[in-house]
Amino acid sequence: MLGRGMLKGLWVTLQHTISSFTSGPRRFPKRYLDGPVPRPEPSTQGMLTLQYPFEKYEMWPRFRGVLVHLRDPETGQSRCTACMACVRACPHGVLTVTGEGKGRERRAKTYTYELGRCIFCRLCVESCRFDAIEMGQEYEFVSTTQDQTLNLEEMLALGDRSGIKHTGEAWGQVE
Amino acid sequence: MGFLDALPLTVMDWLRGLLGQGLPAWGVELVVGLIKVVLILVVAILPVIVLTWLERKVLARGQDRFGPNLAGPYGLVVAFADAIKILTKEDIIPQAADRQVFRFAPALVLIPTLLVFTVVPMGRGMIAADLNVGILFAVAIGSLAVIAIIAATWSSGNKYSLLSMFRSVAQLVSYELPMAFSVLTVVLVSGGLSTVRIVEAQVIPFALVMPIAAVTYFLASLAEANRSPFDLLLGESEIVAGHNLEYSGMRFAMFYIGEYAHIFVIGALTTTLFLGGYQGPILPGYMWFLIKTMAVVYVVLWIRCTWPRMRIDQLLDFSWKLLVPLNLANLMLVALVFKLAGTGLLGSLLSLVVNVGLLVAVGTFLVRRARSSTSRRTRALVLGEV
Amino acid sequence: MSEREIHHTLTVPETLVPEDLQRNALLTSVDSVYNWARRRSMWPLTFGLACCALEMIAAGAARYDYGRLGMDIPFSSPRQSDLLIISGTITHKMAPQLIRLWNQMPEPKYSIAMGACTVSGGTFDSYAVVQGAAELIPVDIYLPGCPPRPEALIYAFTKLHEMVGQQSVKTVSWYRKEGEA
Amino acid sequence: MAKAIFILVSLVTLVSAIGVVALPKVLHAALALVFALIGVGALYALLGAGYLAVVQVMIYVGAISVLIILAIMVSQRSMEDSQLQAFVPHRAVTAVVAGLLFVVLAGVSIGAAWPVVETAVPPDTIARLGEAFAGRYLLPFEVASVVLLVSLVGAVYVAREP
Repeated sequence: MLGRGMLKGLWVTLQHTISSFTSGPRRFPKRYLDGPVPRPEPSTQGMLTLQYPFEKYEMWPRFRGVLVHLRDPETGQSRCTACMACVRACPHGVLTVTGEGKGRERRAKTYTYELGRCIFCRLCVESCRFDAIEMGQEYEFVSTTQDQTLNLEEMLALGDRSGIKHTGEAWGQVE
Repeated sequence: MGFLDALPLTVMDWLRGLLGQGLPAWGVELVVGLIKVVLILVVAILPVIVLTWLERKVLARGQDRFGPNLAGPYGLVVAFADAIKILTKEDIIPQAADRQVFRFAPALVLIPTLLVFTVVPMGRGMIAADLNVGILFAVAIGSLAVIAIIAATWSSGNKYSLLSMFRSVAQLVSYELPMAFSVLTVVLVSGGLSTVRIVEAQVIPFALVMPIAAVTYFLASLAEANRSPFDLLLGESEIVAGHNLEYSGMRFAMFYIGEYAHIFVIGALTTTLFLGGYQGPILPGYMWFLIKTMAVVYVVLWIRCTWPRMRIDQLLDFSWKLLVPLNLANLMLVALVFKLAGTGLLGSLLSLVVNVGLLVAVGTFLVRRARSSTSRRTRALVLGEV
Repeated sequence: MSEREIHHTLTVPETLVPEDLQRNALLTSVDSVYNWARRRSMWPLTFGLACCALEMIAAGAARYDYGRLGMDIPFSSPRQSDLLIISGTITHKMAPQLIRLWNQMPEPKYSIAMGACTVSGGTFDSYAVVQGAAELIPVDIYLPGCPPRPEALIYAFTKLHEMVGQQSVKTVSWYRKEGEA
Repeated sequence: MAKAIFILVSLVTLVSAIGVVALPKVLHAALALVFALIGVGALYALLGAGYLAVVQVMIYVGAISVLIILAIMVSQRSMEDSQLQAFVPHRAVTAVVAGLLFVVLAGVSIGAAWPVVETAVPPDTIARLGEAFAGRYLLPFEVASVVLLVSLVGAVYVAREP
């Protein structure tokens, strides 16, 4: 009956109202957690709101955040050799790279990454043969201007912050 | 207890005595009247501050969210943030608008709601004007709200707000009738139109004596306040936002305040008519009034949190084909019961039995008719088949 | 951050006033109260155009809940909104409606361009798509991502709140009479 | 005190009543009518006829005015501002008839004695009214309801789909 369905609906919302006070990953008195919050099970009952600016989920390893440069543990610099593979792979021309030096000594002089157009498709990372770039864990980027470009230093700093290690595979194939 | 119960009255008498020393009699009446007016304004506006917060919190909790919790502890002062922001917003008058009426309409919205408070007994002896036509006054004033809506929508010069006005008028005219019938049942039993008399007549709250009338009154007043599930004139998905579509800034704030004050009025009148008003053990009368009113208000918000919006034909069907006949039958049966058995305990018990019996009979009839019906809509509505 | 600190930063408005006005205590408090009110009651007009709209809706739902910021009254009328969230690809077909909605909003108003398509046209470098919302309306906050996470949208709100906190009643344009500078 | 209220209310009523006939926009006139009717209700209340006042507001303002406004809105072209036309012959006829009516009404109201009843208004007016309707005036009351029923049936018949 129509009436029965409506009363049932009222019962459901009442249950949710009560359970939002009594159960859930974060109970009522404890409001904020320190450090990254583990993602709750999908079946979790009760209040599960993440109070974002004060609590953050830990991102899963394959999360595609902004593109970062990884620092070579030996030289402390980026491994990018300005081979332009990522530039060619990018569907939208987000990356601009200039290089300097010849042969083995060739390194990226500038590496700009236009964030506002990037669709996080990871094609650049797939194409990189030197394991120089990786999708990071950062997603908190806003700006008040339309062009948001990151340069090499910023991307290196982001890579440091994200704590991603080299896989080492691609680097080994260079020789 | 008795002291606490009569505390506001004692204060008022003391004030009256104090004024009587320096002022002539009419001056005292004038000052006391002004104090009453201010008190009514406070009683009508103060809940708005609480209700804006409460509605958002109740909605949020029903959906496992926190709701506003950054403005002050538990988001308690969010209403002040709303108020300051909305006061400092730009005030837009559309070019197609009828300027005089457009400016005038928001003022009209609040008046009926505030006027109703004059006949609501908020405690033992605490009523601004104990009219001998009290409850009829409340119903009549409630029907005035539609004038403000008409003025606001027409003057906006917007086709969507005009559509919302048509819906609103259809709704108000349809729900006036079941509302009047349910109020009539109460008047019949209590033997008077005065709100104080109605409250005093409720040894057992009328909600337990005549549940049909109580539920009808509650639903009809929801429709009259344009609250969910009867908030057709808002209809965000079809007609943008209803009667206040073109209003911004302070003028919109008047609609906003009016809406929440109206919710409080629903609570206050339902309490007065069916829940025994200020009557109750231990606590003073005004506390009981407040507790019962807030309970009804919570139910209003709870319904908002749960039920989907009804369609316009369902809305009118519900009123004309179910509520009106049901309440007509209820009125007659209750009149018969109380004529035969008196208004004592026996009469109340019999009335309850008759009410429940009527409800069961109508329910069975509806279900049987729907079972034999071939209309898909009827089956879906009554039997819940999809 | 401890709970006390958080509540302090959230409830006590910052005093972001120019140096020469710092002695004027009244103006300071007026400004801070005004900015606090606008930050804590910023009603959004959700203008969902494409896939980013889903993330915007998710940000309003139970898991992320931007209602915590006092934004949980999404009025569907632009007349009552403060913040226009443009989420998704703006096609040229939809551009007039966007401009119209923006013009209908009363001052003070803000806008967030959410997602790569809205920031710069994104992947759709074509004749049918507006290359960035900035071609049509003034955008306050650009939020890249394809689509951005709901947390990122709330991060954009907090940045917008910072921006709002730096404004003063004295310098805002909409309180001047017409003709004044 | 009561006199001041009376003067205020009657002033509002009169101004609204003039507005009903004088305002150029139809809806403005309708809104003015609402205020005139509310003012009349307030006058009833001042006379001690609370029940009549409330019924006046409920029926005339809550129902009839709303119906009038709805009818205005649904009917075509009436939402537009009507420009006052130049002199036309039937206006002259109307003016003569209205003037005659005014003279008659003025004569009656000046000539009437306006007797003031000294007795106070009884407190149980509603009960008396109810008893009168259910007792002495039962037949006229029921006949009036028959008229309403007939018009209701007629309206349904007219509005019915063929």
